[in-house]
Amino acid sequence: MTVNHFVILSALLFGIGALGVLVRRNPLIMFMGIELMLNAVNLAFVAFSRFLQSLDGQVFVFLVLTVAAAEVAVGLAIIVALFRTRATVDVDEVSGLKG
Amino acid sequence: MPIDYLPILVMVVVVIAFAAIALTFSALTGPRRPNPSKLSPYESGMPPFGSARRRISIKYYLTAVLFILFDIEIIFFYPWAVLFRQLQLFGLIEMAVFVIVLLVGYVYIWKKGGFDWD
Amino acid sequence: MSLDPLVITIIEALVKSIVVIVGLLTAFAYLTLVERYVVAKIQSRIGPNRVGAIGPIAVLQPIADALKMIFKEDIWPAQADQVAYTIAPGIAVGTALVAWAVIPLNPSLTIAGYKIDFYIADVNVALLYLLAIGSLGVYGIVLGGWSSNNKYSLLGALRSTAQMVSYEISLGLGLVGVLMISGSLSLVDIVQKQATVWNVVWQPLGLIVYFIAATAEINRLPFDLPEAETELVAGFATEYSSLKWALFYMAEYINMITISVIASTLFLGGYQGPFGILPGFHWLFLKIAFFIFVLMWIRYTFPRFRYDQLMRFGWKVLLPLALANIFVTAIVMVVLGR
Amino acid sequence: MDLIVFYLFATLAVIAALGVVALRNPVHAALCLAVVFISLAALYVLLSAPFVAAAQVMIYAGAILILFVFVIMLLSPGVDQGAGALKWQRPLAAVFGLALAVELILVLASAVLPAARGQYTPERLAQIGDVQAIGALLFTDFLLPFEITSLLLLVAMVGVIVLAKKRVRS
Repeated sequence: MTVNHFVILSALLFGIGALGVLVRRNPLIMFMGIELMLNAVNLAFVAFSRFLQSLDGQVFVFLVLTVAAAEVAVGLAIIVALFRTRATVDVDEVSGLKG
Repeated sequence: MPIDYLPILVMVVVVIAFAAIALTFSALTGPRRPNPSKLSPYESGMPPFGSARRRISIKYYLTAVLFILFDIEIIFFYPWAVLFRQLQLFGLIEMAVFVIVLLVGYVYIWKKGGFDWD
Repeated sequence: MSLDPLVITIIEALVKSIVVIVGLLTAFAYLTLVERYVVAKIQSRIGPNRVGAIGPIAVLQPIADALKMIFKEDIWPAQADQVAYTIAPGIAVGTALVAWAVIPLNPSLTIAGYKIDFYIADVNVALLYLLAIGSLGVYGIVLGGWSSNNKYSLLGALRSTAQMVSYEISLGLGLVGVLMISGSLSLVDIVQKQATVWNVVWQPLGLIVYFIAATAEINRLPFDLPEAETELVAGFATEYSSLKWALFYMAEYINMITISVIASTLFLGGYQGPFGILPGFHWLFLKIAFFIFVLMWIRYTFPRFRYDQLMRFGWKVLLPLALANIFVTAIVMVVLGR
Repeated sequence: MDLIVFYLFATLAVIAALGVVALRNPVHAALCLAVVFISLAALYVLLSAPFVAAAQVMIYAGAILILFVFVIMLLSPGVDQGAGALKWQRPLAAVFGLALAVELILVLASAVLPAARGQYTPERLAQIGDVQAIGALLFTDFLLPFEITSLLLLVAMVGVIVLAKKRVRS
């Protein structure tokens, strides 16, 4: 069990998350892709923290958690507000900036 | 893997096995006599109308959001509580600052009626 | 012949897990019987009397109930989401059982040179583990309600989820006072530190906040709006039948035992009893029985909350109370210089 | 033993992650995401970070994902229809996504990790308790970021109320 195992897994998950954001048109699933990418980064943080024997990486994870929570709260609020004005959840339909 | 956590993994496996056996058993035993009205959604004997997958009130969403934002607090409170004997007054001030900032938000939500279920 | 220590650990955990699960299932079966007798007494009725009134034959009642459950028809609603519909009861009962991995039931014993610990795992994040498992319990209900394709189920599941998450914060914060006193998250440590004085002496408010929040968390009356037989026809479980329904029912009763054992462990000294009489497990059993009796008593004494009252109580009363408890504890500890 | 556990949960995580991207029904995608989160929590335990693991399950699986499920039920009762405006976007996106993963793997796998120089070996962590160790860092060295997270949460609270309460007022 080396750091490479975890780092490669992290890269794979990040790639899959990015793929989800690019491929899907449903903003909720795109958002899930972003969560996947954040988690991949967290995994790398914890892996480096373990193999460098320093706890800074783990503390970062907690800060990332907070940021993710705030981001999800506001991001989903925007999606909900968008849905109320446009009655759609397809991002391609929402191309104009002025709502 | 830290050896302390191995038993938990074992227990999780046992519990999953138990649930799987119970659910399979449930499908195998007992009679099977389906008919359309038995399989339709139960609405106190009336014929069901409309779909059950309807849109729900925004209040549920708001509650879940507020839950997330306050749940983070718990994550920070636990290490603080465990260390409190060492941190003493310094710890108290640190956490007071943290909580006071959040209390501003709490009061704002309260005033805007975010906790009322109308 | 000597075995690898790893193999020994796995076998030991396997045996203990099976013992704990079987024990909990038995406890669940008889708890349903006890509850029916208690409620009959409170309401001046006779209670279950077909299998046999109170006495040796009455112990057969749960077995009769179980057989009935198993041989009922398992109904799959036509428009249900099959995957979610099947796994939801599994998740509900699974999370209820897994929580028991970290709970110490008795002081460690040494028999024939072999040390036996009466817990499955002693980890230093035990309390967070319990909270994390508890927060997963929501999935069983929300998936069960959503997948049934029934309006009552969905409404019940949503109400339940909103209620559980609202009270989860107070539940988590109610325990912080105990942590400040114990300085540890391991339940084994917390119990051992209560050898002389139980935590409830310093944390009476913490216990009250925890117990109210936990009652709401497991959807017991007066917080049983998700099921509310009279308005939501059993809420999230409306469409369920046979063993699947039994699993939900099982989860509910095991959760009752779980919150009682957590309250006993954190606030009433767990297996520690005064005067050194009676072995530890008996004390724990008595404490659990006490909390469960209180739960039943509350259930048949109080009317149900209205939903808006319920949400308002959780956010506007219990949450500030939990925070106040933490800060009062902190100030007292700083002033006393401990 | 460690490797077996690693491969078990790594496989689970990757399969579930693919499920998130591929499944049509948003609730199923959310369930898969829950499996990813829990597998990652198991991997964190493997990395001697049980506190992070518990926080991961509590916040991600127990809170953030519940919110996702609520919003799915709030918005889209149906199934994602898929067909985007531009048909060629999909394969192209797949190519780019895979290229990104390969590139990241190459870069990260070729980088050389400096020798471990921190003081927190897994043994020492187990001895002082990792909640205690992280707390000690969080409330001293990382005090400023910790206090700032409260501001972040405050801003999020205000933002959510402003966005969600708009209709009630007008």
